[in-house]
Amino acid sequence: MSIKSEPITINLGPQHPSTHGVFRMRVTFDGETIIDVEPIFGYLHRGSEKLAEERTYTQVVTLTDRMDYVSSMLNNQGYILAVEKLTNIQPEPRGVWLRMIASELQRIASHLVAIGFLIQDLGAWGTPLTYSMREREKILQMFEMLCGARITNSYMRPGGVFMDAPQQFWDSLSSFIDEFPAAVDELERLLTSNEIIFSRTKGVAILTPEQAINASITGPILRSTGVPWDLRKNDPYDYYEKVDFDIPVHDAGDNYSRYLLRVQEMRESLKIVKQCVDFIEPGPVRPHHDQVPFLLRPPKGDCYVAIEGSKGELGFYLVSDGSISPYRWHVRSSSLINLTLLREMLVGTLFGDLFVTFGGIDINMGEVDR
Amino acid sequence: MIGFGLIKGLSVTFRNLFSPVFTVQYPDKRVGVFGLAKSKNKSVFELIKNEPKQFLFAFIGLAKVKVKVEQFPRFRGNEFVWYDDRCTACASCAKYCPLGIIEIVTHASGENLQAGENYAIDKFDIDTGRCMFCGLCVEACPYDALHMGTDFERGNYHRAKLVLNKETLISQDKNPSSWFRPQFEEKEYNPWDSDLSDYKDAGRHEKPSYEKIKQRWVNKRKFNG
Amino acid sequence: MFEFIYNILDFLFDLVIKDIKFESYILTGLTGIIIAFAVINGVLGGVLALIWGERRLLGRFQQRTGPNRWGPQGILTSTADAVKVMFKEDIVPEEADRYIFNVAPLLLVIPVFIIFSVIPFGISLYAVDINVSALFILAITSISGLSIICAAWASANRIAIFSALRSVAMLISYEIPVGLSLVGILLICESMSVMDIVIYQKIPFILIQPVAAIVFFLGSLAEINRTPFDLTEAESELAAGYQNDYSGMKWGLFYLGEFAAAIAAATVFSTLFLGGPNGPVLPGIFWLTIKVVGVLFFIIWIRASWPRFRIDQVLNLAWKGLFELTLVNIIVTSISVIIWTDADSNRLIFIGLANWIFAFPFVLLIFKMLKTSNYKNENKKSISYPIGSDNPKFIKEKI
Amino acid sequence: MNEWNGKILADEINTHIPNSVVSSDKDSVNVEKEKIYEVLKFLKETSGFSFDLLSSVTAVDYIDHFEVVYHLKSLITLSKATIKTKLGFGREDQPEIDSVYSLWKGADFQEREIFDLMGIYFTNHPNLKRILLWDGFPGHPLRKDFVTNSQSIIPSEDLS
Repeated sequence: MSIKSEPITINLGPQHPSTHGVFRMRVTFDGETIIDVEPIFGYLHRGSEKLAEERTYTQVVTLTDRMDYVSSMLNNQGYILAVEKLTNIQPEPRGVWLRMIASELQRIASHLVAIGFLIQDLGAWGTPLTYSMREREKILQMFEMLCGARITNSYMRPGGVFMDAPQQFWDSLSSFIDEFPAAVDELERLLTSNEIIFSRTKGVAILTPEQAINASITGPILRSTGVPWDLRKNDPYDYYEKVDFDIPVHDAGDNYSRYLLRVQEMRESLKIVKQCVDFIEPGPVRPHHDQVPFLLRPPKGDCYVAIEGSKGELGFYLVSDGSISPYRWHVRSSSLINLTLLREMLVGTLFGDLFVTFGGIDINMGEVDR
Repeated sequence: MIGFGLIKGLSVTFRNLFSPVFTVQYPDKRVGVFGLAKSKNKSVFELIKNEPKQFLFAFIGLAKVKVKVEQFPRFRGNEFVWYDDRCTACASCAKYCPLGIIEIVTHASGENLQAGENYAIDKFDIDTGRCMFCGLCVEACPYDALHMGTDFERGNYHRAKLVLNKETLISQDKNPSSWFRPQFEEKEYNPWDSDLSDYKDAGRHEKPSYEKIKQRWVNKRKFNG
Repeated sequence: MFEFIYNILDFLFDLVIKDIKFESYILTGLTGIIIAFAVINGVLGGVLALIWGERRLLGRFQQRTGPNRWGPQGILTSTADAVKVMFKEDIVPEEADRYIFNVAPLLLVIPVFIIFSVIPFGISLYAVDINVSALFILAITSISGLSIICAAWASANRIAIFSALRSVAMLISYEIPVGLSLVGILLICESMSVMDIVIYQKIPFILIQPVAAIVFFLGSLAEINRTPFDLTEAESELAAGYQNDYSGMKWGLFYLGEFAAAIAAATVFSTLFLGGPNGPVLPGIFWLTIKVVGVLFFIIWIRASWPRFRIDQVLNLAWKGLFELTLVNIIVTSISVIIWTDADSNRLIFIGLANWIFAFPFVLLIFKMLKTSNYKNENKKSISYPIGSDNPKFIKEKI
Repeated sequence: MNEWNGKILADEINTHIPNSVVSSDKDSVNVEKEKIYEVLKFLKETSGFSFDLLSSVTAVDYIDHFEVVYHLKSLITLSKATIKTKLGFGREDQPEIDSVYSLWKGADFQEREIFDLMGIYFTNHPNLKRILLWDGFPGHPLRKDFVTNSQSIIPSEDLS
């Protein structure tokens, strides 16, 4: 027996509790089954790329903070690497180590947000979210010690970081390194073997590696399909060659593996932070401003630098015409491009899977719209 | 076994039921009898004896205590600290501001005709309503005249009132943050205890040697020379 | 309780006037009003306390404080909320069906209060004793589905329709296992009156009918739309579900109805399976309150810990899991009831043992069957993409 | 990961697809606009190159012409390369170029973004419409001749 049914179209967003910002989807349902999804965005478009054309190279750092506002240290890092490559600045070693510590801590914070909101979208009433926010709070406090701001850090400068870390930071970092594994264990005890999470995320929104690579999807989503592709290993920048870490890989390509991968990546990031603290040596954190002036004038040319952001390949394309401000600044935002296959992932699944998949992709509207 | 994961989850939340609260109540928090006594630096008996009304309030859970949010010396906050004695009106801060919100009007004073001292400031406005507290102006200031503030409670009903003008900047309390001021951090400076109303205490007041300038960029913690 | 109040009123009436024509009718009516007033206000107070308690407990589960501003320990928070809700603007959407839109909240609230009429708060403390009160409870709870679909249809909102259809699907599915789970108890007690069941419960039925208790508990969670079955108001999917377009006191009534339903479900569960007002030393009403609070604590605890199911899993659980479990329970219980017919004190123990031995393993079996294939937790290293398998051409040339 | 020297890559491309390379330098290869699809298809599908990941597509406005830049990566050969192409000389109103959507799906949103902000039309793109700005936005803001006038950027009506 079959029942004749009619498709129903629902507009989800821009104001919706779990679209992670001002994202809008026009979804067509047949009963509870999704038959079409059309993502619409641009509600948070601020024209960062145009703004950068009127700013000096150092001032653009403040714009990068506001792109992906849950991983601004990583944005800083990517942009600064691009400027350094364009201008041929040799960064100071201590500055680079501090940069790596900050960006790995930020990666942990970003993954905590991703996991917390993924489980929130699954319907757990805030408990995993508050537990992950509790840990993130410690990281944000360390950032406040480091650079006076919690979210819009503007910590890095061409050639290193703006100021050395205070003693307070090292103390709380060492206690964080000691305490964090236990917190992740607690989160995992609560979530990883939970049968409800398990049955809702396993086998949902499966991507194959070929599909993912063809759609330029990178980061944890690509790694969850079984491709060990991590720019920190495959195209090392800063001092990632010197530290020892693993790339967690899953081959299921579903929401559960995306969740589990992020948990494992947090542990790996902590491992990197630990090694950085061991490797770091006293010295200047930034070249003297005889070598790197406030107003940088890079030679004519262009460069593209990509780093492994918390959501995938975060690329910065800079074109210089020899003046004090970039001629063109383009951001290859991983959040935007990871959404390419949203329709393919969602069609055929149920309403309940929609926001879970969405949380599993882990986008940030600030970076999607820029 | 099925359900084991669910039961494990229940055990985690149950354990956290008895663990301490990690959130912060702001701007004040409710306290009990012991909390109130502790905040007043008295024993509970003294409290009963001296302030029975307060004690009763605390007993039924109605007493409030002001809370100071934990901040760190580098906090980039509102209430910019500016020393007009230090300022030479070079307008580096205005040039460095990404948003162009610092407005400086000067005129040649005709006095003190050494370099950097012959300008008088007519106007020094910071439009904090549009400020994003990146701290680049402070980084640019060559004479340590401008500092980030440490306050953040500057909510207002009018945008015009958010503009810090010269008079406000001179008259307001001076609790500068140590953002980009390594000389403060050397002295284990704490913005909320120290008094820095005198410009001589804030920053360098003699021409620094090259070594000193170099140290400004250099790590102090583990630096061995 | 009825006779007690009736007699007092009769006495008072006799003091003032004598020989009224319809004295017995007036007295009956007045007595009913007094009892209804007491019960409804008790439940309303309970709802306020529950809202506060739930928010506070959830806060503690999440290492937060929870509401603590209004009154000592924030106990007046829900009162303040209630006052706020009353004074809020009442918006009716333009395309809404006004009449049904206004009636729907009432349809949710009234049946919940009716349930309390048959609950015995003490051994002789009850409003009415219907001889089919177990059936009555089942029948009355189903009305809430009507209210939800009325609200959704009247507000002309697609998201609300989704929510209502989910709710109805769940209600229809879970009515059957919930109804059938009571059959075992009815077989043992040979009565459909809740009063008889309570009196018969020397040992709480949760120990004698474990399978029925599990099914009934999960079923009532589904019927009151609580985690993990809160699909009607799945906040992350449907925003507020069927009450999306409601505001002001109408929304307040939905809120009230939901929490009253939670109290009702907890009360029914503790009456039928935890022995109700039975207990040593203290009067019955205390025991009932303690049991209800315990069940509510468990419900809140679940809410703090678990995510929600998907709609297909919810329906699968009802039809492929709980329904079979109730059938097994009925078979085992009826056989054991036939074997141990004499009403001696050991009868309940034997029936309980039979249930634990023959019926309870099926719970594990059914849940095992429902479970999806196990996911390997370890870090798989099987790489399905030929990464780095070829050399770029320029390197070949160099070599 | 190795970076292709632009000169070597240009020779390789030129031997297989004659007259396709305009110029080349150390970092990048400048390709004829008409042959861009052919060249990229060759780079994607030939072993020894196998650029299977389109890292980024972007466009730059050089006032007298536009330049579309493709950053390619190969997971198979672990190498990367930059391909550029110039188009729209003399400020054409609607500069056109072949879309690479059929080669890499990842080009979908990026090409739409370029169309939206830079005004370059991608032929054969299945869904070429504005992505960040609303339909009916006047002009393309990342062009150097775009005038930011507060009047011009008030949305008349959100049509979608």
